[in-house]
Amino acid sequence: MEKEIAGSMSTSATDNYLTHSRGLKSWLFTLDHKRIGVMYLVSIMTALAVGGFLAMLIRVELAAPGPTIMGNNSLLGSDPAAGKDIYNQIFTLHGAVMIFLFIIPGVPAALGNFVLPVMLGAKDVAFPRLNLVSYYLWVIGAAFFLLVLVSGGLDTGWTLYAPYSTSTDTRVLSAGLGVFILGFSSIFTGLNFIATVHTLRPPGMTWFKMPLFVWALYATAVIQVLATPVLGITVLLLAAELLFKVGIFDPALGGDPVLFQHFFWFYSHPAVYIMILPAMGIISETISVFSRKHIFGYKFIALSSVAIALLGFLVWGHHMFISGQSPLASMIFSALTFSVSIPSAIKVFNWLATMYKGSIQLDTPMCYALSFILLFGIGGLTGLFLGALSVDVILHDTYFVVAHFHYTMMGGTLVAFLAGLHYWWPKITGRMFNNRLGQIAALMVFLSFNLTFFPQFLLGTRGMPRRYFDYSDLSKLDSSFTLLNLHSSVGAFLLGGAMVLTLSYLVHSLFRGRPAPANPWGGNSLEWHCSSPPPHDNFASPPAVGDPYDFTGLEYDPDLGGYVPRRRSVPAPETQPVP
Amino acid sequence: MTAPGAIAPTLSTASGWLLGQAGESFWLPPPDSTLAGAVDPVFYFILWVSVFFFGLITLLMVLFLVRFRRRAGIGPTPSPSHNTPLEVTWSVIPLILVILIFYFGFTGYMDMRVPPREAYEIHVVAQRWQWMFKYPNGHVDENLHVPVDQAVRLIMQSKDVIHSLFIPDFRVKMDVVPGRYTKTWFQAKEPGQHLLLCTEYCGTGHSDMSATVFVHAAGKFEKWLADAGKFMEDLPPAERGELLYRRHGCQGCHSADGTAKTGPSFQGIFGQTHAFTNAPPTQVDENYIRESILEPSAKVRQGYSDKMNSYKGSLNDEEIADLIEFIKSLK
Amino acid sequence: MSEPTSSPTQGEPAAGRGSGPHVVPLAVLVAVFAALIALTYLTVAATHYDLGDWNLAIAMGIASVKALLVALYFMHLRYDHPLFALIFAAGLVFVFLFISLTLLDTLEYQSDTDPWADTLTRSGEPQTPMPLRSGSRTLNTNPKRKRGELSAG
Amino acid sequence: MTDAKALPPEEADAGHHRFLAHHFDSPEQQFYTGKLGMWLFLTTEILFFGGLFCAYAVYRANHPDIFVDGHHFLSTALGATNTAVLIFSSLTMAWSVRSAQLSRTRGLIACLVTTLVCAFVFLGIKYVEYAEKMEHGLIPNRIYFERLEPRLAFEPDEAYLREKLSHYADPSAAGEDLDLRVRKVRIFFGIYFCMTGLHALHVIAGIGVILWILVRSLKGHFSSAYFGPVDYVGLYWHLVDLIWIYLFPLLYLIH
Repeated sequence: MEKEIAGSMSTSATDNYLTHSRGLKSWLFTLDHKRIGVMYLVSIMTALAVGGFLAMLIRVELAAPGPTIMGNNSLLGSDPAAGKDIYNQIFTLHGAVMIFLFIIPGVPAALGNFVLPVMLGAKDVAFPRLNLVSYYLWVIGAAFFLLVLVSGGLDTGWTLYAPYSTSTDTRVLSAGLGVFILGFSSIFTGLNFIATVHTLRPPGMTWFKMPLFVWALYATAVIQVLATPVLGITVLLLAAELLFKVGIFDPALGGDPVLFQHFFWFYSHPAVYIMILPAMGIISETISVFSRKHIFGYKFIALSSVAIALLGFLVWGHHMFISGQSPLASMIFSALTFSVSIPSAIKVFNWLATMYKGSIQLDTPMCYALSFILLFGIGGLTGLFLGALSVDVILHDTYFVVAHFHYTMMGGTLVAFLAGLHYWWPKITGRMFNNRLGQIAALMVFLSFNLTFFPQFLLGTRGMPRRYFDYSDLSKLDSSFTLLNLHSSVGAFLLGGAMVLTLSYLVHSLFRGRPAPANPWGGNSLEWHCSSPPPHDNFASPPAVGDPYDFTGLEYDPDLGGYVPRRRSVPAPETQPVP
Repeated sequence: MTAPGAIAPTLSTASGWLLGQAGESFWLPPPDSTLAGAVDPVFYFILWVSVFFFGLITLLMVLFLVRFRRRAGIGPTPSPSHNTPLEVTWSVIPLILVILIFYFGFTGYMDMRVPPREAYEIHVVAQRWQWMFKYPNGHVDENLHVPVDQAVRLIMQSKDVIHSLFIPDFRVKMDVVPGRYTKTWFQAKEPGQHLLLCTEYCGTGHSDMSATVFVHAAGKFEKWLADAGKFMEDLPPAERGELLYRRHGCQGCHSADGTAKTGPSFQGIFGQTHAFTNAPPTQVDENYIRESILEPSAKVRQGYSDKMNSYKGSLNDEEIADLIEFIKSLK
Repeated sequence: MSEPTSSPTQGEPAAGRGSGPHVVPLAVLVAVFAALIALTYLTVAATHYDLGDWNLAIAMGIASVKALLVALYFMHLRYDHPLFALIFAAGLVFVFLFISLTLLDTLEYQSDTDPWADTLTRSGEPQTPMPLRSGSRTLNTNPKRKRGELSAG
Repeated sequence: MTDAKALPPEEADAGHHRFLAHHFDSPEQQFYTGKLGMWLFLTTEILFFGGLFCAYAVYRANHPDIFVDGHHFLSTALGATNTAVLIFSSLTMAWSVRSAQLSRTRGLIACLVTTLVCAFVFLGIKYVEYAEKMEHGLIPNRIYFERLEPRLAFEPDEAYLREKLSHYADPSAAGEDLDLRVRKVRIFFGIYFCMTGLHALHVIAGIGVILWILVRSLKGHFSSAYFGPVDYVGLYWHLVDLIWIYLFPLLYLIH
């Protein structure tokens, strides 16, 4: 590998990480963080497509009360009981695929892997081999999920609650093994990022000169390293329970099902911040760049990421207010839960303050960033309902919760992922996508997302429990349940359409897109200082480090279609392109 | 970008209003128990706080987008990139609000968890996928009957996996956990009927696991309970068996019409000979049915798994005889 | 080893603090080993005395002293960059939080649980475990549902 | 690369060029990064075992009697011997790091071999303990398949448990009958098997990595200029020791 790299070093100046070496093997065994990032990107987007397809099936089933496509045909269950089992397996796999295969690795392992070392000015991550191992662990974990899918499914819900999971006939053991392996994939990514940030910063790159995306990834990595092992031991104990009935969670043997929930949420609540923190990092980057303004309150944003990461460990019990947890513990967890809302609020206000007196251009990444603020705003504010003890009693395990976490996970993380994907797309592929189509798709995503999930808040407050195959009992009393569900299903299809549109113009840009300039958006963090796509080693010599949010040294070059360093040293008003 | 930001949620909300649900109960179901007082005001307080802040965020965003959109020849205006008093302000105001929310939520929650001393006790047994309500006189019912204006305390247990008892109109929800007792309480305000649902995912029939709550007018509840105790004596055995079949949740797994569910259907089963995974082929007769009810794992039918709970202690000999008559009657 | 010269990151040394990796003297290693063996003997000996709750506290105290010795000397924490000790401590702090909050909750609701009770296992049916307000007859009777009557009432 | 001045030039040179990865500027940076990575990994291990300790704490706090009953079935002598063996192996491991730092290859090899021997002795004693329990079904003793997935049979010999427990007074004040104690003590063996089994797996993994650095030492890879892997493996091995230091009193020494 090393020799091969050394041999091809002497190619032309257009040499980049994509053209650096050729052939399938040069990709599959690559140690280059950029190529691993691209492999992750392709893989997790495949997982997103699978999870999205399953979501469509769920929404079709729920479009009307009673069996619609499941339980009345030979393909998806010939009788209602079979249809219900299939529905249960589909929502389980939708959750498991989206969470373990897409959202958790989504931003850190795919975009983070590509961008973090370049942003820092490093040649690679600290442990390139471990990075590749972590990718293949993801692949093996995904293979286990596939095995589950073809060999009997899984119907426990992604939460794997005992004792249901120890009494079902479906493939809990294989799924558990998959989750265990994916957990280690995530741990290794986190470990790698922490070590990279600590040791591979070039001279001048002090902690408070790091871009906020790096801060967010660092905080995420801390959670990955500290929380994910508990997921490992949880599924291991679940496996022990299944394998030889050890009796830790099974009440029939003296175990305690509520203990399982403590174990599960000790990981899975911090995991929520694994999903959302890197997304917030992307938003901090894009808001600042597209407003041409220095990010407001840099230190507050940076430190609030760390605060969220640490406080996030202390709130897991808010998933258990009505699960038999003691009122004392519920009180403690509720109080701590509200403390996490403060750093999140700080971030939102700082983003808005960044836009103040800026020069805002609504390119596609900015469109996504703004919809992130609104959608995450709704997601965060509805979290207040669920954190308040008495209100949680009626909302727990209803569609209100479903809507809440889709607003944060999907309206938050997925939308930010799309913002980041579009923002770094020219850097990753070296091609520009069609900005107009991008803006249209972003608008479609925003509108259809709200159409899909806002009705679910109402379904929830009015009493529709989650994980319901059939809501006939409810719709008989109140026809609005049918109408709201139908809204949601229509929205889901529009959302699916927007995603297909996004995929098609992005793929189109790979072949027909205009070659990207080094700095199409005018960012000042280090990844915009190297060519698009970056060369194999990122930087020949350690780059000069400045303030990543100081844009005064850049000006737009219409010939190039991108930003270049300002030629005169005298500060002059920036001339901006009219969108 | 901005207009949709404001319009989309409004559209959704508007469509909700158009469903004829406008008025007091647009968000929440009718407040039919005294516990609504612990929930609804907190809910609306948070709702208005949220609406205010969401409106503020949207307003500022739209304002900045219009005012500071990129125009040729005009760059960003220099302004400070940090302001500590401002940061402290927008940290402290939300902090005060969330402390208030926590306090309201907490006090309401304590009201919901602590029943008054003089509460009427009903035992609830949950199993896949059936609720059973046991009354002090020993009567067992598949629906929940309660007196109006009287605190009712539910003591709940599960025979298999975790379930959750949810009565939206009463603002009551509590998980039913195997291996322990969980408790909740409520006091209904008006006579009437309400829906009771399961909100903890419990498998195939999760969405079917509902029951009806009947709130009896003052004085009627006692009469109902006394009648309930006598009703069955007058029925022929097969009909008694059918009632037991429904009440003890048999129909959750065993159909009476030939459909295979989690367990074999009862239709025509009597007199047939079946193969077992752990026993020689046996004819379905009285002894076999009795054994299957009391020790389900002794003979596990081919093609089905060993999932049934034992009914030892919950069905007496006469009741088993009634059930056998019922199964015989299903030709 | 010599002084590290051009540290690539400011503020964070490339190799430990001060001069290169510290070599622990053999005498220190052997002394730590002897102490560990002595403490093992002590902890076994302590179980011969009935000290009530103190038995567990003493056993855990001795184990923690042993763990500290291993971490400080065998694992070089005493000589290495404090960041490593911080990482190690962070792990311990979160384990402590996990155990203490979980324990706090499970102890609190313990009185409601009844594991091992035959009444709650698969092999038996729950048998009205708590005293009911009125007498309990085992008669299972019930009228057909009378929705009409209820809505009227 | 001025850091090489205290070393014999050829050794320092070899260290730099053979084992310095392309993205590091200096061996110090590489060593520090590796050690940081190792400490992060050890932290994940602590959290990983932390889950088991949590399960242990919850059960012991809620059912102390089970643990008193259960510990009668373990041999304190064997446990203490294993503790001593592991502590000794930790000493030799620390010593091997010292030898590598001082470029004493023969000492390094001798220490690593001793550590390996200790690891095998530990597993041997563990095997003796397990074999005795397997005989009575106190820990899983057989694999079978159910619905094509493997299962382990964990069927304690109740007659044996009853016979042994009848010699000891009921540790809970409740005066429970022997049958209930027999059923309850099962959970002790479940936890015992999970904790010591997972620890034993870590010992086996430790043997693997020690073998790997032993092979590399035989090839003469390590010297004062490059000894990172020995140090990292040493840290891992000490953590395995450290966990056992807690497991021993928690499982064997219950009063």
